[in-house]
Amino acid sequence: MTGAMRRTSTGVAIVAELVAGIGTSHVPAVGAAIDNGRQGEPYWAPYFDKIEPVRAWMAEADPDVCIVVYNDHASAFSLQIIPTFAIGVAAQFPPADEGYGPRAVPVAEGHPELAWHLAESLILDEFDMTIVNEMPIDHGCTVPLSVAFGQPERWPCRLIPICVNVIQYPAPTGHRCYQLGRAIRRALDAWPGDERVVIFGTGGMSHQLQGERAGLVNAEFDRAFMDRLVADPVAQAAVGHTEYMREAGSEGIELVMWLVMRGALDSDVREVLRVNHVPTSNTSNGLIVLEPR
Amino acid sequence: MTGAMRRTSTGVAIVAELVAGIGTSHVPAVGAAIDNGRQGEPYWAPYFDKIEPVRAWMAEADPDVCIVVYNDHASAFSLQIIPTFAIGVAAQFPPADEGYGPRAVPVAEGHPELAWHLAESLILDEFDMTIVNEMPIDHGCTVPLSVAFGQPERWPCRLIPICVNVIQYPAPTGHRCYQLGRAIRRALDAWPGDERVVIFGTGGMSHQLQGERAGLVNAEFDRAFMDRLVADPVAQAAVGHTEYMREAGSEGIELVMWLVMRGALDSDVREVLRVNHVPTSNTSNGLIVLEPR
Amino acid sequence: MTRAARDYDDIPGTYVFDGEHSRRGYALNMFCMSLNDEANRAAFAADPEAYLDRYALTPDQREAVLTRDWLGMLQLGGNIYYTFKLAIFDGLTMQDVGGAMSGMTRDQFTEMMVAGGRPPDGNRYRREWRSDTGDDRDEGNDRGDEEDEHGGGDRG
Amino acid sequence: MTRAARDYDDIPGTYVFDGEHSRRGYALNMFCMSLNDEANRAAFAADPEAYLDRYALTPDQREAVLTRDWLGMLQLGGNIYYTFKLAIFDGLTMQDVGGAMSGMTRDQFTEMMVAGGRPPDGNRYRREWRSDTGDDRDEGNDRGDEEDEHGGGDRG
Ligand SMILES: [Fe+3]
Ligand SMILES: [Fe+3]
Repeated sequence: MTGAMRRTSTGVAIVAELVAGIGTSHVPAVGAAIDNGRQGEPYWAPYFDKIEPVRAWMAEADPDVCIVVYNDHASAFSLQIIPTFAIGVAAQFPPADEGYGPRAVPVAEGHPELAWHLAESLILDEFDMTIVNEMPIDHGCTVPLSVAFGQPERWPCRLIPICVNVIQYPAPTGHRCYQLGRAIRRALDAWPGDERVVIFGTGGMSHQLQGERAGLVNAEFDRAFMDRLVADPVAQAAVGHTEYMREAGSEGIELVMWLVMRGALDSDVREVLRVNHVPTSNTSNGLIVLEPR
Repeated sequence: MTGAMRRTSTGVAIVAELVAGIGTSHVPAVGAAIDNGRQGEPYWAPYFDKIEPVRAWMAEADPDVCIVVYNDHASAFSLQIIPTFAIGVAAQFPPADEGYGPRAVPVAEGHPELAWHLAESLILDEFDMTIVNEMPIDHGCTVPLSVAFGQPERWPCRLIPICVNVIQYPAPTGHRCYQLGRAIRRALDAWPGDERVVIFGTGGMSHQLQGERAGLVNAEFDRAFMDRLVADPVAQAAVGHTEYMREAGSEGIELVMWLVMRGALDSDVREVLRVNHVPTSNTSNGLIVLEPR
Repeated sequence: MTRAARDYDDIPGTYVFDGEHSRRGYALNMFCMSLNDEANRAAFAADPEAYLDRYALTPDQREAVLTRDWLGMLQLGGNIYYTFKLAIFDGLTMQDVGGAMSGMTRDQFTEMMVAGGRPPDGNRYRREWRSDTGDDRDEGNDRGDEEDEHGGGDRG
Repeated sequence: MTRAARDYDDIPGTYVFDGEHSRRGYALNMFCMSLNDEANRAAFAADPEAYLDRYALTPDQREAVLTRDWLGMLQLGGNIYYTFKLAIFDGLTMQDVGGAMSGMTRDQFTEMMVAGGRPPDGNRYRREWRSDTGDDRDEGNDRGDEEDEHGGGDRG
């Protein structure tokens, strides 16, 4: 488990290694199905069968740190203060009470040194981060961990949560999210540690939870999004909010967070795994694993 | 009191008029001197004499809205959550209790419509604003209002507070602050109202409150800063944090907030008034009024 | 100031949570969020009216909360992530609430989702809803005229 | 991880509140900020030791608070905007605290300020303090060796 070697003017330096990027939905019902032992039920079994290879891939990848880009859903942040981009620098992140009591998942261990390095680098790189020292993590963060790691006693890696506002209009643009990913990569490339890092972009895929149009799913949009995410992320990053909302549902805007993940990878990536499943709860559920080439 | 006329392809539109930019220190002791009726004392009289023309200029300018760019000093925001750029969209902003009980100044009336317009515009313009719906305002905001307006029963204009983190290293770069100002201007130029707006950049000038080097003042730096702010703000915006801290004291970094104000003005400005006074409390106190040409 | 038109205004059956919407719903949403807290849930359960007095809801918002008018709450400034806290409090699921907002039973809604969800075709523009059926189902998200437009049949 | 060198490390007598410093001082600064609240000020006044138990200070930080070691608080992760809340609580001014941190009386410090403040010349680099006087006054901000270096005379 050593980091990447980077050739510098004075020789070779150890830097963090970005092992992979994962795009995944973060549907709360998936977390509830896991927590309540319903993974074998007819409604859920087909979905959990599909993600089995992802868990096998993760066990193999064995990252030291996961950077999880997600949105808080009225758990850590209220409307009183709405950060566009927030980064958690705490030593621990407890699961949030979202109204049911907290999920019975482990408290996540943070990586304050690397998180502060990211925060400082990103701000000097002209991203206007909000630095957060205490925050619970809600399903947006814990469900991707459950999808990736199942139900361990302790999460097998450290966590750096990055929250993106996608509830209060306007979310940051897809372009800005993609650029944030690139800046995260620059920061990782300057980190003198040997951590193996996986970055998650979460949310989506197409879904609309609200209004008379609730239940909208656009599988074709989702497929095209994944295709472009792999092959032409810059084009996908140019898509505006209204197109997401119209085509992928009002909550489909969460997909901009996958662009942060994509921006952190090299321009050329290898698609390792892809899962599509409709529905989990009211959502088109998708997952993709990308490795730098 | 009408806004500016802007020629568009379909004719002439009314937009907000940016009347002036003001750079000013926000020393708490100045607020205390006003609140406690000590303006005539030998220590204070020379300073308050110098700002008399500023108050006369403000009475003449009579803005509808003041955008005050300042930093919160452990009043509204703690280390729990540290926004780089926050904008207050509330209807009212009460004075904060900073440890003495709140200052006896009016509750400031906000301008939620324009503040939300700014927030939405800035985020779509790729500034990662934190939107704040409830916040008290501390001396960083109330002292500039007192300097400009004295002790009225009600503040004579509405307030949009914009908070910049300059306490937790790193503050946003001078360049980023300048660009934020330019984006604020673009947003004002797209606002279909006729408000007359003054923007304040506050903090500084040279001072160091902490450590064995407490009391540092660099009057030459302050003069050069003002000169470049007027004539070559792009060059001033390129100055890095360490130079501010070394030359203008660790708290002199607050001067980056003047660059937000400067960015909002036209590239060519007229210097209307300038005040320098050393000291107020432990700070080199400066004030400048700039009008677009 | 009148709010300028937005290019998302013509998405049917959708309440974009922009600044105007957020301002209107601030107290309503903050009430809903308070239900994250166990002690607050107990207080709300014990005396809903008294608990609601802690928040500056409009009479319409208060009524919508008390009658569990899920669509009405959205129309009065609610955001689904916040109002769903109240559904959690009631032991409801997203299918219950999705159905209630779109004029279906929970089972109908679940069936629609399992069959692939509500299709995008015919659901992109307000004019599609109008011309489709001859009725004005799209007025539910006309912010200026919110009364009695909650209806609308199964469009799955 | 060892913290990489920063270009501001050679500014003398200055504690840059970067991430490392902020992490060390989190509980200390949050304690200080709590004094913004009237009820907390009363509780702290009534029983300082019991009030401090609410915050996870290190023994050194606790001692620095109780002895009002203003420079020590900075060296242990304090930030002046936070620690000054404690000075406000004590009825002190920035001149009291500025003097205490730089080895002067309040009146000496005020006099220095009225005379134009501490000049930048000779105060930009740690090496200037060393070569200036032959002593090691600059070690006060050597983060690795914080003991007993608070001293330093009137450098106004
Ligand atoms: Fe989500
Ligand atoms: Fe300040």
